[in-house]
Amino acid sequence: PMEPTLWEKSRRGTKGVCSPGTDPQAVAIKIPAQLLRSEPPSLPELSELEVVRHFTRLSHLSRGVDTHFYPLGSCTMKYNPKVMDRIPEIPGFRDLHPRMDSEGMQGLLEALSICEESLASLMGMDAVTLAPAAGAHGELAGILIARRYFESKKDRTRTEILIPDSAHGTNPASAAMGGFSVRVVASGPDGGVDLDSLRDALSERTAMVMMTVPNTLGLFEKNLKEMIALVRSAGALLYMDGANFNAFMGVLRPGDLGFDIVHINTHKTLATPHGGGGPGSGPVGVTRELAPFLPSPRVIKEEGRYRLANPEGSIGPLRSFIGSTLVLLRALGYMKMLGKSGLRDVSLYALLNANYLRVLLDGVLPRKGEGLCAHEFVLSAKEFSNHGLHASDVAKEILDAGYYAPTVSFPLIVPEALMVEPTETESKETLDRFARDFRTICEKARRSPEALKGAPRRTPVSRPDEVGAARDPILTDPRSL
Amino acid sequence: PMEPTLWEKSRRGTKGVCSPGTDPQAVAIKIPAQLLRSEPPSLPELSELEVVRHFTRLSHLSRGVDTHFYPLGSCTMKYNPKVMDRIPEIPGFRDLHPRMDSEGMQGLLEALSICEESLASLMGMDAVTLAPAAGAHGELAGILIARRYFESKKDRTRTEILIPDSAHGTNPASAAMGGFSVRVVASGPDGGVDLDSLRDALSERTAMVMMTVPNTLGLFEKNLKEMIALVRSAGALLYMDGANFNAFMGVLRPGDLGFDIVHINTHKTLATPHGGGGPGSGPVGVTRELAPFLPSPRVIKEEGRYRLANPEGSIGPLRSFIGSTLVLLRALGYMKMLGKSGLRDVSLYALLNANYLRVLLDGVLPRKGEGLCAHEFVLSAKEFSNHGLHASDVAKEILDAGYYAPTVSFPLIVPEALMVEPTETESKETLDRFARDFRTICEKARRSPEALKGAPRRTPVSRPDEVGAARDPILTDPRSL
Amino acid sequence: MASFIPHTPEETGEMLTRIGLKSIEDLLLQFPATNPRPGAPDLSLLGEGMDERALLRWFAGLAEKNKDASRAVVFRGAGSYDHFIPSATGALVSRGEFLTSYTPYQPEASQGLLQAIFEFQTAISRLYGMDLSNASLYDGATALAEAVLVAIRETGRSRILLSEGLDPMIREVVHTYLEGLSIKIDLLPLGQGGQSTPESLKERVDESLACFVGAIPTFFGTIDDFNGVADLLHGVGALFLLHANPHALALLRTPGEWGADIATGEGQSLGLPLSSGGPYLGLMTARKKYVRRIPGRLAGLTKDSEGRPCFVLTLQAREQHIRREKANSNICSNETLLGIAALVNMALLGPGGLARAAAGSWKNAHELEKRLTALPGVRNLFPDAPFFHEFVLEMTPSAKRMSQFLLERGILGGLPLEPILGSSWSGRSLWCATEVRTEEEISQAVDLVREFLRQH
Amino acid sequence: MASFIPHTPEETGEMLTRIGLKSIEDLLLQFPATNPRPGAPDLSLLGEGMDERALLRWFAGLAEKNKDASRAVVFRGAGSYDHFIPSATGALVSRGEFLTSYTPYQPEASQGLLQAIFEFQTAISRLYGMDLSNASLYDGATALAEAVLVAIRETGRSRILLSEGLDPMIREVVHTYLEGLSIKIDLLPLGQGGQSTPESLKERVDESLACFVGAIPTFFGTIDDFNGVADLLHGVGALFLLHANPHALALLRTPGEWGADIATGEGQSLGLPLSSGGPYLGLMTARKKYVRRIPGRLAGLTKDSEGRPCFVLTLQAREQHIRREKANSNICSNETLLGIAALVNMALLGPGGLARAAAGSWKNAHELEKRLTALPGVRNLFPDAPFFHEFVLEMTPSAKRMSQFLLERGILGGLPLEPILGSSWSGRSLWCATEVRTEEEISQAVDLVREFLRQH
Repeated sequence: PMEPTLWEKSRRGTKGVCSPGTDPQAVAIKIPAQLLRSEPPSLPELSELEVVRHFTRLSHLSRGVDTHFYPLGSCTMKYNPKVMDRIPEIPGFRDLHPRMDSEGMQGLLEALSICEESLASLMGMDAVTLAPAAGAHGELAGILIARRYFESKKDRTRTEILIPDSAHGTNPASAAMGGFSVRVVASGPDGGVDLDSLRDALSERTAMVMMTVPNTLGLFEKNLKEMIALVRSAGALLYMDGANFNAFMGVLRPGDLGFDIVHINTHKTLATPHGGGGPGSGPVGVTRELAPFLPSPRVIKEEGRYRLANPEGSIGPLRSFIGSTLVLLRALGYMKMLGKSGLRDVSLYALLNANYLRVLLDGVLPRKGEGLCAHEFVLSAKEFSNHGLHASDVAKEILDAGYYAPTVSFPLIVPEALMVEPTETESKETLDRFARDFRTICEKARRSPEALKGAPRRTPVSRPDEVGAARDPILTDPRSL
Repeated sequence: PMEPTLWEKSRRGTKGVCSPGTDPQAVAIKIPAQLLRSEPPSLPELSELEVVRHFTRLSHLSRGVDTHFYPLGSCTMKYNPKVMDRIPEIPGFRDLHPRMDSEGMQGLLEALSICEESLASLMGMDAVTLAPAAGAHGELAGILIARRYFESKKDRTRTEILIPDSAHGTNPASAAMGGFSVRVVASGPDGGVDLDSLRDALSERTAMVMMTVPNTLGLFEKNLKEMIALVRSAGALLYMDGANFNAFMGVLRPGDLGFDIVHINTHKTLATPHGGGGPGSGPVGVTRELAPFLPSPRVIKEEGRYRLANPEGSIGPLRSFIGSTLVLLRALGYMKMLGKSGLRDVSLYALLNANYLRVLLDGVLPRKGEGLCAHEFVLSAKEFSNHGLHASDVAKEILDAGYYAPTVSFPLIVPEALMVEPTETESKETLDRFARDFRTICEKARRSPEALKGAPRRTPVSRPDEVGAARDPILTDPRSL
Repeated sequence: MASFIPHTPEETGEMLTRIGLKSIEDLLLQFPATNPRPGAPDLSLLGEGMDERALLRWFAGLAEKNKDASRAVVFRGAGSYDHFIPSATGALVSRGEFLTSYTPYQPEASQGLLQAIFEFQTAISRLYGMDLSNASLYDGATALAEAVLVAIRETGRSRILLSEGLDPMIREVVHTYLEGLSIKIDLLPLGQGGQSTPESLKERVDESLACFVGAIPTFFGTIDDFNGVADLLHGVGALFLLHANPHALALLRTPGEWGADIATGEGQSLGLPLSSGGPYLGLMTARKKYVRRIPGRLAGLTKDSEGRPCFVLTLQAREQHIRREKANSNICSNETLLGIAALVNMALLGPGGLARAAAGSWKNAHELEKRLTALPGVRNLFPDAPFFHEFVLEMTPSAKRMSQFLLERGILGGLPLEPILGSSWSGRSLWCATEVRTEEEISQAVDLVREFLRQH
Repeated sequence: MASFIPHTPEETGEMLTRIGLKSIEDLLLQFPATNPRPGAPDLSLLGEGMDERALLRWFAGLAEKNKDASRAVVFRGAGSYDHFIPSATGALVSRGEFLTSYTPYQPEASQGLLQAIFEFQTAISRLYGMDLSNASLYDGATALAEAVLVAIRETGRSRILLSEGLDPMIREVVHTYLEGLSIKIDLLPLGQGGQSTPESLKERVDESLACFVGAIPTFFGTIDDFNGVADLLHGVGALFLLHANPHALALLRTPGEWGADIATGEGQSLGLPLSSGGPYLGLMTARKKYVRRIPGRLAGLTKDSEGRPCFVLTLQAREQHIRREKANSNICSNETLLGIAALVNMALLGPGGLARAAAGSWKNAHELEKRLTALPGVRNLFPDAPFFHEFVLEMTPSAKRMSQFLLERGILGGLPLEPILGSSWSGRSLWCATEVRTEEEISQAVDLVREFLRQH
């Protein structure tokens, strides 16, 4: 039941939706011919009904949180209340021109200002930028801020950023984009950063240490306090990757832990569904010392009026306009709706669900780490290697059981990792059922490993030939040529 | 993959959406206890996510025009443009109180007034009521208007309504509700009303003749002119059931044909999708002579202002408030958007598609009627009776081929009827494919009739036990008790 | 011009060739000849069409002239209520699979829809305390009219008794429906206290009666007491019908508990928008013994050929497409989609949320009543009757003038009752406050009424 | 308070027992100790929460203070354009299956999403006349910055040349992105005529150059001529980059036809709302040979194990989660959902509809320009350059004052250029008219500018 592509369905001359406009024939002749395209783009021609059926059917071929339990570790695939979907539909925000004179956008600027304040209070930071379009973009912002900070202190020796080997791949990539060299800090046997490795790695070249809290094993570093003290005494900045903020918002504030720069992913934590890849947003909070370097433009309040300004010290603009405002307004809405204690509850129950599921899966597969976990935990399917199975084979069987799959092969420090994050919005019943099914699947992996290699069987297609896809990539529909 | 019911999923104490309001404990005590319910209603308790998943999954278990070709004869399952879905969302209409003072609903009344005028011009009638909530409701209105009309003429002998045997079942049911006795007029061999039968049936007792144009075989009566003359000369009124208006709007006007009362189904013809059963609306147009009897309230324009009034002669209100305004605004939007020639095109292409499909199916199964058809046509699967198959068995096999099924067993005058209405919004390609599959299915019915009895096989469930369902009906979830 | 026709000119040509026609206009050869009707409005009225954007702007222009709830805070009910509607509802009900499906004649292809209808029937039945519900009727008024027809058919009698507590508009609809059937319609007056009395009911009940219909709460907001009514009616072989606001039933004694045979209601208060009056949602519930009498669609639970539970439309033999003039009713289209919306709302709120909302309405209305009747010269017409979320206010100045005064200042105040009930009601208006009204809004309304009274 | 947590108290208790904890607060035992940070804003700022209705009303109150397109007719572009958006788009893109899915790491469970991305890549590639496109980047500005990084990496050179025709805001973003990388950024000035000249380009091109970036159309609305540019750049081993408005490409010569190696653009003009500036949609297209260089997700066509065609994310070895600091970019989240919206729009309009819209923009802008420059004292700064749907107007009075004057009267007029380009631009503003502007709106704008000139 695969759906033909738009180009397969296209029939030349079909009229689609009637757009305002005019016949191009009458207009085009007035532009010099060498400035015009030689033929119309090969875009599909379909009726509105055909387009509606096409995308409705495509939607049926995709799983989301709205249809399935989605325990994709590190992605916080929780339920985002539908009321938040209505905020970006309010004409006063949706149809507002970003180059509007400031007199005409007072409501927007006020909302963004409240959003900044609310995020600052949740992070425990002094100032927040709303500019970054995603978590990784926030990392880049933080890294460029660090660069500016050391430049402002005329400290030109700090060219290195330290990153634990368990970190998200974006951390090193962002550091590289910011012109820093990356030095990897090894994990200890418990999955936490090894204190000695950190001590060894720190030097007068260290500009910043980037840490994920809780780390990608779903663990709070046992020696966090010592680590922070070490970094401080080395004169470096401390960056927190807040992708896992759903584990502790309203409970613990990164600022109170001693971090200088913190980003969070509002699309994970604050009510923007992931949309198949985005949009998201990645606000960054900083200490007072670093505030002057935040990206431009900044929202300024003066005498009860708001305006945008580009402060002198700023690293400059990170993207077009103020920020992904329609995403940020959702985050603001979520904070407003849940309030202080509601947000705290979110994290408490995210912890509860993760620990409950962890306990249910005790003894099914070995877990990396010990004791309580935070909002997620990592199992290793390494024992199945004997049978020629990988974590990804387990994941495919999980798809067949009626779930989305956990994250596989990450973090890299755990062989055949299966990273499970249930989030606070799933019920006990769902967790019980998932645990039962997961147990059955692992028994099956031991008993009849071959069966897993054929999974999934109940999905619209079976396993794609990924090697073939990468060998000679077909990235556009050949029928469009 | 059936979905458990809401009550199966319910867990006592689960909090759903937070409503404005207050704790009933504090309030209830102030109402005398004998006026209070003794225990809370057994309604399901679920989280917002659980509700969202439930209904998203239910939607996956249902076919609509947005997902499948839906050639359900007499139902005009065409595509309704999505822009019309936005009209009922406009706060100025959606959130308007129907008991608003007339000063506060001038825009609504103006819109309804334009809607009346537009419908009147499309029907060729002098006046239109927007009150009826559906086609059958429009029939009842028309019948009560006829009653009032003859009462106003002190003609008390006319107690009978004549209805062809091919008519929709609503016609006789409405006549009975209006207190008339029903006399059935037989069809001739060609499926049209038999002129002699009509002549015989007409008498001084005949209040009205109700005709469906084109009739339920998708045919324009050959002798329509003579029939109308006969009815007129008998002093009876002529009613047109406009459920099939999609066949001729903008081309032919019922008023010009000589009808006195006409209803149309806006949910079939004018851009309201059927919503699994409704809502719809069934405006009724009448001649000048009958206008005084239209249901109250009426929209009146005076000195540039609009108001509602309840005229003396009116049959009274048919339902609460003015009408199904949010449905009527869609109809108005559709008429405005398509304009005169767009609406005419709709009918031309509805005719084209029906006739093309009819020709493609020539010789596959015998058709009732000859020559051109209107917007639909009726085939008979009677030959399969030899194999113990019914039209409904063919329909089930059609479901398996990836379509919704044609109407089966209607009209009653055709044994094992399959009534096919493709509508104008389907493409030639879809019709070609459907014809191919239909032919294959009929071949299969001849070759291996048993196979059809097991159909459908690709749907979420197979054939329900309808007899068992009716024997001891279970109409509410036993888990709710 | 838009017409949503997918044909390319080439395809149209091929299709015509296949049919054997030269031009698409040839398809009109089958049409009967007509004589243009003199005087009827011209087709050119329909105009030349417009694009989506122009269309939406045109409607926005009209909508600007309406005082919707965002421009006039609603303190008016009388059959339409401004309630909280969860956002998730729209997102779910607007899904194309529900929106663009027909009445589920092919159960295998419509299990989701059928299940939703079945769940709707269940929720409404439990809310009303009754055995069963149908899949909906047009609105509350027509549902009640249909219920009266059931009683007439069931008893074979031709007199009915309606409580004065029923919305006069609804009573009129019953009159319209019974127009052709020679039925006598009597009225049971409300007593001075705003509730009906057992004595006056007894006077009007005898063996000629098909049914009595009461209201929960009454049009005037009061809560009537139906103690003993069921026995009285059943004693003479008449049916007991109740018309109840489902929002109120989250707290109030249900038709089932009062012993009603059939109960109807307007489903709008289950979280449908005010909608300028329509489409609304007719509810009908009944005791099991009337199952084959009640009109409209019924979804039932059964098993498929492999024994799996599944859903199907059932008891279709009652319906017009089979029984024709002998059918229980002419109903065909109903309000399924709105029923699903009400179901989604109920599922989202749960019994606790519904009770919370109803208690909020009760509380706000009582707060409003307390503060308005504290104004000099203002009284509650039925001060001693318990009321739910509406009440009649009485004062000397014209209620219509007050309504205008308030509307110009952003308040949709109490409904003036004079246009409905006659000149003796000139200073009386029917006020309502639901759970969504805030303290500020209530204060604002009270302040404006005070201001109005000072000026008049 | 709302928190969307489905647990009943009993379930919470059972779960804690199973974990071996007494209270849910015990889960915090794993947390590190902290010292409250002095001076940071307090958590109490977050308030106590509110229900849906109160929340939406609060936002509505803020929105009231904004002059959105319904309250100020948009004659401003400069990177954000008021275009027609078909209604079907919202209905489709808001479907939960798309909205609530993650990046499709499990292709078997995400074929619909992957196919939509593949189709998006196809449509964008064909519109730009290029071989391939990725699945989107944050916005046009960051897409261009990423493209420059590709050129730097590909050539190993550290000088780039940007056309003055690029939006200054976008040039600044490139500066920010290159902050840490010791890259020299040169500017190719536009000539007096508003187009770049071959001579000035030649002067700046040599073998130290990584890439030159041109704009279609320029920030000032003019259409530059890139004849011979590709050969010139390729001759010295530099890359040719073009940043193009996809709305304009329905008519204008494409980056592919000009011989560009990589082309980027802002997808907002494909029918995303103005959105107060975000989220927007970064487009990146390239010649096939750069396929392993470009950043971001790529969906590819392949076959499943039974030989059926299917889709999969491919070439992930370029990406950060595998290559880490050696990755092409740090991009992880992108704007997939907006890409699907743009795809749906393109599919609904088709090539004809897109061309019709673009021609409408051209026509309206030229009509506006003709009528504004007919006013005394008003001229087009680049009267001889062809332009698309924007142009720079020059007059004596302050453009900022004019903007205020117009805004107070319901028009968002031309963008004052002084704040962006310095004091010599005081009387200059950048005007735009798209296909959705009506004749009446254009007349109204012209009349108001006339009125302003009379008063100043």
